[in-house]
Amino acid sequence: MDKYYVINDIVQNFPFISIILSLFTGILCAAVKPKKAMGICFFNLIVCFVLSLMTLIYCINNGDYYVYMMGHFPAPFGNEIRVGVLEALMATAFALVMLLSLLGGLKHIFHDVLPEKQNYYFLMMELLYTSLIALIYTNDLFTAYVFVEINTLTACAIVMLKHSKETLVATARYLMMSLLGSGLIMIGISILYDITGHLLMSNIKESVVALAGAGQYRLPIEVVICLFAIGLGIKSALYPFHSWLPDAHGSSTSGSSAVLSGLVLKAYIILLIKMVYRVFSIEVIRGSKVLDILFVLGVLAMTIGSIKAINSRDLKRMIAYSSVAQIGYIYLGIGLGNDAGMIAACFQILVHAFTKPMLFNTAGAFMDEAHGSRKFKDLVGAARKNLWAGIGFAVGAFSMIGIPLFGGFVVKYNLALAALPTNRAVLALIALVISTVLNAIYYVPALMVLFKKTSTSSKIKVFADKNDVPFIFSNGVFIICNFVLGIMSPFFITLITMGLNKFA
Amino acid sequence: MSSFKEVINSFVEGTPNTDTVINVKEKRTYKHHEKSLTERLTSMIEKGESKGARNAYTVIAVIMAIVIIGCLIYTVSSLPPFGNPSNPANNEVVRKYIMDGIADTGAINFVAGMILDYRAFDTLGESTVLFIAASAVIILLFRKKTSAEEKAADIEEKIYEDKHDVILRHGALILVPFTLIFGIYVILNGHLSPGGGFSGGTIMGAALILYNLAFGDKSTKKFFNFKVYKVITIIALSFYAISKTYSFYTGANHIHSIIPKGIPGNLLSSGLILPLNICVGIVVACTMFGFYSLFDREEI
Amino acid sequence: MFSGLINNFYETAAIIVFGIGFVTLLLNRNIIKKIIGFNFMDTAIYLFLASKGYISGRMAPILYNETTPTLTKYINPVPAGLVLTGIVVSVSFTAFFLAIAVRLYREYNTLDLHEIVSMMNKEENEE
Amino acid sequence: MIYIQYLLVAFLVICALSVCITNNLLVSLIIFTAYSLVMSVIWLFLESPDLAITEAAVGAGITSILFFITLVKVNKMNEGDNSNEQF
Repeated sequence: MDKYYVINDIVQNFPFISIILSLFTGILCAAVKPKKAMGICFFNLIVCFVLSLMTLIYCINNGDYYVYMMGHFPAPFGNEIRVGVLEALMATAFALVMLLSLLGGLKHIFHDVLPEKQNYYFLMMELLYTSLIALIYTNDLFTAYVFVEINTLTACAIVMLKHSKETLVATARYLMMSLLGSGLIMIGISILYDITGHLLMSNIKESVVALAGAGQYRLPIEVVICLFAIGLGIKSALYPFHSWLPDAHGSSTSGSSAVLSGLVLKAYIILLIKMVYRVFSIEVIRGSKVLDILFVLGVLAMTIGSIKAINSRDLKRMIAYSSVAQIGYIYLGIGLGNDAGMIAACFQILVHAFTKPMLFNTAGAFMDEAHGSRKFKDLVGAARKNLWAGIGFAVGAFSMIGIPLFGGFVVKYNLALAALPTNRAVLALIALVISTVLNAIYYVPALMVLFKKTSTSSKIKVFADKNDVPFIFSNGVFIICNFVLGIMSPFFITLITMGLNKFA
Repeated sequence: MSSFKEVINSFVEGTPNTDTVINVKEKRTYKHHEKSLTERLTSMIEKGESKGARNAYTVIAVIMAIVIIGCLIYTVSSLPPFGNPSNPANNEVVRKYIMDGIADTGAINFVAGMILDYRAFDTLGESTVLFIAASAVIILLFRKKTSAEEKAADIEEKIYEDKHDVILRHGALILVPFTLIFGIYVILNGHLSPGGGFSGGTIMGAALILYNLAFGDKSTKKFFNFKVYKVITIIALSFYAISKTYSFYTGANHIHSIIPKGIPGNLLSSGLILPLNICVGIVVACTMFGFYSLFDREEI
Repeated sequence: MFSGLINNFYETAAIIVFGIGFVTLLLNRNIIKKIIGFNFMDTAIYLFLASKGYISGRMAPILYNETTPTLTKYINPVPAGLVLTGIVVSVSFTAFFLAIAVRLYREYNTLDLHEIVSMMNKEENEE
Repeated sequence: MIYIQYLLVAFLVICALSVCITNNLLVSLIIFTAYSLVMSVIWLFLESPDLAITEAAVGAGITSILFFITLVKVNKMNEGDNSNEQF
């Protein structure tokens, strides 16, 4: 038997247990009262966080990946999941971010969602988490497709759970674009199955490398790569396909916005990175033109997303457009085509996953001060009324702009370093500089508006809303995490490098 | 009778031929009909909206779609030929599924063996998709009726009952039992013959819908309401999840599973496939009827 | 190229229907039409996938008239299983999308998505 | 036999095209139902009875019922003109 199949430690079962546990508890949420559903959801997320952390430590100590069979049959006959350092790191981070986002948005969830439907909110969140970790861990393309669909459905559901007209329209557009993306992914899987005869990533990779070496089916492979890139690009709001994002992320309740921008987009990108390494192999990808396309689209996203953010008069829409720009950084890193770029992209996934939810949650707190309005003109001086949220927003904004000490700076520095040896160095550096300037152009005025002295809020009366303890807690942890990511970045980059090395 | 020209006009412009087909009541408005091309043009001119950006978007989208389709068609021409036994897809995986399928899973229907045993994780996800969709539709459409509304519904039901079609009722009386039994047959024989939980469950759901149409809500509610729906669905899905957890866990840790395979070809055979098919069938039947019921009157 | 298309006529037709569905989903303004387009798109993919499993002259993958299976007697069961999963996924999405359509109609009294979006924008500007 | 299959496949494409062209929703739904039924026949030709039975039950059955009931519902709302009712 292959050494990767041997299970000799109880820790190796934990990824599987966390997937099944979230699925099972998610289903149970349909039957209980909202408060109990909330309890189940938090319990599950904490358990999953601990389990993933133990898996991560195990993987670091072990230094290698292992494969867990889902059933009695090894690959290529049955399903399996694959656990390595990168997967465990992402699962841990995702559990933490989801927990904190839900805590931060808890007040709004109970305010925005109709009382009899609140338990469904937690149901959707749990199943969303299930699909996220299943997408991270899976080693099988068709399983990935099924969980992509679960992800789409639950993501749409948490948008529309806020009871308003606006979210319905946003959901319809989001669903439409997602379905287009799923269709393209599915047809890509079909063609790939036809020319390789496998659905499991490792086996497909063997076949693809052999086919590429023999020069067979060159066109189908190229087309399939493009289909996956477009399909996952639509779902992760890559620049020309981003039209659904501002509405969906801007109009939903703040906890949903946080999870959607912080985690849902990232899961698709992680799937894309897995495909690059584990389905097509990086050599075949480098031989095709898709990396150039992703690079150019990434650069466009970085600039145009920021310009759109400058033009918006609405705090949450501004943050949503900023997501488009930040997703551009990730695609820029992938498009560079070297390992350093990929590592920077993975680190950007982590940084953005910890920063954007904090921004959305603090935006929700500001909106409370302005009686639910998201417009900048109503939000003048809001940070003075809720200073703790103001500090959180400032930390997030500094990280997004790229000030040293924060994660955003490390990302930009690493991207620049990765771009230098390539032939795209000039374009990449120019794009990084322009985008940094643009980021500053919209985040600094936003901060100035939020901290402006007004007649009603000249003095800082309250440090934070005393009634909203979960938010105070989650904001604090988010701030700490941002500093940790910025200061201890070498440690995380080492982990990502370890994981990516085992990918290839 | 309208002239031929009018018929053609109505076909082109999308307004239905009101004189011949539709009665007077439905003549008034057709808001739910898609606007015809001419209507759209006139409204566009009247409103004076600048549609430049939107038109550019449309053109780009069409070009993108055409490029994708062209590439795909070009790809299809170079794919392995249709129906050829030596295609790459017919490899050792298929060989294992067919040659060892009966020994491994105990199912004579290799497709059932594949989806519920070899690749059961996908199928678990798929049942979850159905459950999530049902929950999402409940979120969107379910509402508790006030007592006044309930009374109104009662009155409507009574009026409706009087008008009940004799043919429909008698037809349903004959059809519903047979359809239900056929659905149960398809579910129970999922591992022996074509079909299985999904198709059988859908057939049962269709039978329930027919029953509801013919005999009204009250008689349906006697045995199927929201509580029943919730309890049945959650129990079935939980059983599914737990039994699959057992089989995944034993599989991954190389522990021998205690579930007997039975004699292939018998009804009680093939290990977990039969119970899982029943679970899936129950979930699907409830969900399908739930969809219908939620769309029809916003409750189950 | 042309002989390849004729030979793979199921796949060709599937791709054409996929394209029609794709364009309908993307460009048609009416939500119900969009959903029909989505269904066309999905069934086209399933047709594509199912035709990949067919082997001429063989029969459905259910044991027939023998006790131990012969490999050369049955077609490939994998695509059928995948399509079975896919059909259920697409019916779930259809129900979800239709429910959204009903709610949108209740709020805006139209099924035209463009009109709905412009109505929403107008409301937002009035605020 | 192959010519019947050509015919059926051509029917699929024609159905899809005509749904794209027609403006009447009811007509397009009926065409869609016919499309699903033909699809299930094609799956019998492709030796996949599992799919045929599922498509006949799901595609031509439940999905069409859902579509029609949505249309009826929308029509009813239009008649009753209770569009502002909250729930």
